[in-house]
Amino acid sequence: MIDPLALAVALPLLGALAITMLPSAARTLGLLAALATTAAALWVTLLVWGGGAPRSELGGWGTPLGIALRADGLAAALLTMANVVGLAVSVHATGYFGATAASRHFWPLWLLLWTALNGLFLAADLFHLYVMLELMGLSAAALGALSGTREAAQASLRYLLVGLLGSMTYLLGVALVYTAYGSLDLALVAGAMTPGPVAWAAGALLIGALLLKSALFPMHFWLPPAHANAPAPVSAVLSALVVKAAVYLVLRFWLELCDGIATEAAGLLLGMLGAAAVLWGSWRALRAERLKLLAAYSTVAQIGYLFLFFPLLAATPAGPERDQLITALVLLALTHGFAKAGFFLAAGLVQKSTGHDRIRELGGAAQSLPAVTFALGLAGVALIGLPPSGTFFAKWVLLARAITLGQWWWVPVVMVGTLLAAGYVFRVLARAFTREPTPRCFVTDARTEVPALLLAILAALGMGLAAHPLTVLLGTGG
Amino acid sequence: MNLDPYLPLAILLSSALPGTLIFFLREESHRLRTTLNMAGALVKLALVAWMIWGVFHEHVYASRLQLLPGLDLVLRADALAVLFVALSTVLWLVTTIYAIGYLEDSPHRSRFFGFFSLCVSATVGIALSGNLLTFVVFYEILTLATYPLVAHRGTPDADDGARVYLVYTMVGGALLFVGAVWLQSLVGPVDFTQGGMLGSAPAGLHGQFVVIFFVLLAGLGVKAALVPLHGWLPQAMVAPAPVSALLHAVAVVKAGAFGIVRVVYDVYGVEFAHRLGLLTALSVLACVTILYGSLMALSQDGLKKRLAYSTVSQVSYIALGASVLGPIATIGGLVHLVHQGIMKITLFFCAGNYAETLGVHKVSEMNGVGRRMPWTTLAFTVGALGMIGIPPVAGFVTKWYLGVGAAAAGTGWVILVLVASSLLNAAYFLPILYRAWFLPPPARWPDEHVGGGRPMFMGETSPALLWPPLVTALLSLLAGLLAAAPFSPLEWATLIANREYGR
Amino acid sequence: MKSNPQTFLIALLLALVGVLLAWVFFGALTGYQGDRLATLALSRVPDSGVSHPVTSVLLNYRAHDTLMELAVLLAALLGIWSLGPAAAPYQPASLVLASLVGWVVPMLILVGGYLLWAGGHAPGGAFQAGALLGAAGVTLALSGKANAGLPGEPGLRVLAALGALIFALVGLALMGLGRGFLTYPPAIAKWLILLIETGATLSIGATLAAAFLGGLPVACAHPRTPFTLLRIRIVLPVARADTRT
Amino acid sequence: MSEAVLTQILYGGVGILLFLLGVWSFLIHAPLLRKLIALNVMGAGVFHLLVAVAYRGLQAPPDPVPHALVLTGIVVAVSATALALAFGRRLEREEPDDD
Repeated sequence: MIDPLALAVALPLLGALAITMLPSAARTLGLLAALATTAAALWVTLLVWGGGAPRSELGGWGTPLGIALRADGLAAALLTMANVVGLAVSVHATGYFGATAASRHFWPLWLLLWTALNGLFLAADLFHLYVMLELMGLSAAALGALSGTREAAQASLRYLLVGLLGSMTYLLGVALVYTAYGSLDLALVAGAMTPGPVAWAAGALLIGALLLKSALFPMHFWLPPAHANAPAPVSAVLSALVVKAAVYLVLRFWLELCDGIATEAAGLLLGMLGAAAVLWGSWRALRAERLKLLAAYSTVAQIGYLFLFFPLLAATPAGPERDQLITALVLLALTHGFAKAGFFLAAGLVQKSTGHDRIRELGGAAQSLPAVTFALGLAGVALIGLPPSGTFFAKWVLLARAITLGQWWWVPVVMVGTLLAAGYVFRVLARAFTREPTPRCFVTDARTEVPALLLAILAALGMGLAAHPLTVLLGTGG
Repeated sequence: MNLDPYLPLAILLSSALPGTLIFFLREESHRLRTTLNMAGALVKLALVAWMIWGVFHEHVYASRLQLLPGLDLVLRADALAVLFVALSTVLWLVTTIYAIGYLEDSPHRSRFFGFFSLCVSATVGIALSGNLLTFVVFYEILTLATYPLVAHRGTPDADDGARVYLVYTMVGGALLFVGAVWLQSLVGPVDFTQGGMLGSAPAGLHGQFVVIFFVLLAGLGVKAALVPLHGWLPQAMVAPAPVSALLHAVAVVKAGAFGIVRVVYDVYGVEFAHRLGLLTALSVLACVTILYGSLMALSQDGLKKRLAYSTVSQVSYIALGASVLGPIATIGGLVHLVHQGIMKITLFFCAGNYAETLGVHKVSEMNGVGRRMPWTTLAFTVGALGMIGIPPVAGFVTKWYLGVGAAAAGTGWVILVLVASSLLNAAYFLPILYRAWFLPPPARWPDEHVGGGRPMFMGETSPALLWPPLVTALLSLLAGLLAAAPFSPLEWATLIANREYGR
Repeated sequence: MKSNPQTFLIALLLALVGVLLAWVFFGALTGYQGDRLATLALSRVPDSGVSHPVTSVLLNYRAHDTLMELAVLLAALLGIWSLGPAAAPYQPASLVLASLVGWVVPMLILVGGYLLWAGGHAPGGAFQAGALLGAAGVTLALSGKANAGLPGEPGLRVLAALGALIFALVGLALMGLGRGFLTYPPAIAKWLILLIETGATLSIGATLAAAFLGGLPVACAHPRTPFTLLRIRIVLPVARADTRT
Repeated sequence: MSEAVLTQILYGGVGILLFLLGVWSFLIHAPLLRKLIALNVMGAGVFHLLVAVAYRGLQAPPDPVPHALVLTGIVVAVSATALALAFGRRLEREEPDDD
């Protein structure tokens, strides 16, 4: 039987291997692999959508001996977002890198990263997740340095080392789990875990390691330089997907492993760090001189929003309210994924056409590339959280729940963050209204501009209305 | 099959779709752009006519889209919605024609008309919103759609004006958002229902309701330019004339006023709001705004600035009408939604014509414009007299109903405010009319360019610029003269008031 | 490194964490009854196609781990290549060293081959074998061979990808034949594993040697001094104690 | 307490000690090489722990699963170290000769 789960992981790997051997055909093979991978991922999503719970025991041994891949609503949702973004970035990259030397290096590494991402969303085995995390970390760090500047190399090296610190901590957590519960399969471990020092320590090690990788304040210091100095398509992937994958694991561990083990205090701690990230990240984005640095700090802030959900999750018993919170959290993550990817791709095009990305001097460029400016604008709408973007409805649910639980102090945090976001987005957009001559047509280079625009549209218009299908996918219809 | 549920959506899309398409048009494809604009405007007009007929015969036009449990987008057409939809549709048609004439071969027209159409779509969305969530959604979209129009010129002061506008509206939007979320977390989804939906809530919540009311009011007051939240309005005057016309007559300020009406009547319910003592607070705010706006207008020499402050003052008549208990005042407030619209848009069209044709921007430069541009000045005169409240122009009807309503509600002091503001209106409009008609014109106008070889109409200015003000001026006359005719704004407002007060 | 309150605090914190971890580990160890996966893993060895349990885990029970780990190895190599050309070769070895190398390298390769074969039933297998091949390459590089005995770029690329490629193709082929991904038929499991391990050995050996060269073999002007790396400093917020001067 | 458990605790404890020493010098020392060594020491610590868990006394054969995990972990650690060193060389190539 053909197994879409295994394919979603194997196909990008196969593509990477093929390109390693035939670098001259990098672009063609890369695009083929991207299409095939996305198809496999969407196939998985369709199975879940149809009410199925696809699961494949690799090697046929079954747990606990073997490794299993499985997809539920949560996995399918992020898988879909990641692969749609991945496809868009791939199309964009064919134009962005052209046939330069960088492209020969970009394609295989990017496909390996894609392999890791799909693996992280689908793997149900703690140690396998470790291998995937390392694959993600190494390929991401290498990709980040492709812009060739010294700053990029330095930032990526720091990113790599911090990532390794996280992985080692994670591995220690895995070792502890195996010691205490004698298994590595998520479901089995979750079943065996009971509240107590061992469970808390294991949870702390695993989740703590992932917090480092998801750049939650104050462990965000490595992110802005790394994301701002990478080539734009890479920045898009790093900000939209790589960080998300770590957050996704945090959420999964929180909901599955630590169900009934994570205390409200832990949730509150995550929430407070999230709040700090929202305020600090948005503020630094507002002060940023360069467009891509702005985007990077905005990522720090957006990750913060995701963690604001945890104290509410911890305080909400299982039921429709909790389901709705989870839906909103996922909605926010997906919307930010599309928005940030679109924003970075657009920023990269601005940078290419002007040769710099200093916000002060953007005027002309923004004016002469209407499609790119629209991409920035629409993605910006989603980053601010204005309707009809998915962010708006996610924030609505977040605040409504916070008020109902009497945790009203999250309200000012979110509102201040929103206004700061409006500040940094419109700081850029205001540059688009200059007395420059009118551009003749809307799109100048379809291959690079259309993916950015589509991602932005998806974020600003699509995700808001996609909320209901998402509840179906997550099975949280209530 | 029954198309009724799709009608509101169709009305929304009739301007949103052309608008979106226009963005992608090449700058030079002028004819196609105009066709799209006009087609959209006319289709919308037809659909709205159909809807008016339907609503009058008690049809229900409602469509609902669930996003998340408890979060539904609802489009619903009740009498109040239709009043606002009709106003914005008619004025959009007129303004589009005006804008096509006004912006001929100026840069970035695709961008301009694209956002122009989106702006109207957002306004219609606000009008047709069936619950608070939907209202907030379109309220924010309106901000997004209008920002590029204010910033359109790209000059430094356009940049500043746009920034101020953005700061005010963003903060307002945030407050509205918080208020809406808070309210919904207390009582569940807030559907607009005639007679309000909070009256039945447990008394324990009333305290929070009062706070929420002022949070919402602050959010809506920004767009409605309630003092002290009006600061953006005079600044936004840097926008091109058609934009100012639309912002002032229909889109932005009306969205705010309309929102206040919705909150008072269909969320809190006017009696309940009265019991909580909210109406008094609102009428005080409205009166302060009315007087303050008029006073400020007195001292403005810039014509558009003076009109802007006049708007600040006039829009609050709507809030005032909403804040006085009793159907008659309600009628006065609601009908002013329309009357202020048609009169104020006339004045802005004329101001635009003076600036375009003669380069006249200041009141002090207007000596004798009446002889140079009699038709424009005639339209201007009608609008101005209407604002003052002189019969038979529409403005008179408003003030009459407000006054009688106030008397009926036993809040006599409101009448004093009305009289005072009418005197002030006269004080800042009559001098303009005097200059325009009776003072000798200067030797040469500041910057007269006779339309750059455009076809002139009655030796005055291009027809696309002259027809709109004449039409709207005529409308403001008819709205006054035929106030008692069926389907007149007044009749319709009466219909709404009767349904609100359940009579 | 100066000792300042910050570093002292870190030390204290780590000590505390250490005590806690030790205590937790003790609890975990003593709290668990049974022998985890040991019995199960050992009992299934006969069906795994090889007789050495660790190899059964690596190449059969948890084969996907190993496949992805080859991907990690490849990612590292590609990353290294993306960072620039190889450094200049070491100066050619003197006669004595050269003759020694002439002895050592074939020996390494031979032992590597043995370990690969032995892996089926005794400690050993692809990684140990690959490590030895890599060592052979390193020895050659140190003795001044610019390409560490590796083929030119095209061949090297094939070698680097080979292991994962065979692995993935076997997996997909089995899937195509109606078995699960990487689900070997017991009858031919032994041979499939040997095939995969051979490919893996070659890739690992080549990758390690190529990684040691630090780039696609290209002549490069810089003199080679292994110690300059000490100059590169990565400053984390906590390490601000001594940033670069 | 059985001999096996005692051994496990002994080796495991040492593993934890190694891990923390690694963390310590990773956080404290700026030079790349020292950070890399620190990371590898941390890794060694975890591997120690796993091997200790695998131990089941002198009679019973050890649990093969942790051994396999350790082997995989080693290869991954090697790859990461190699890449990091290559980064170091890349930076060194442009290192401004300030010292």
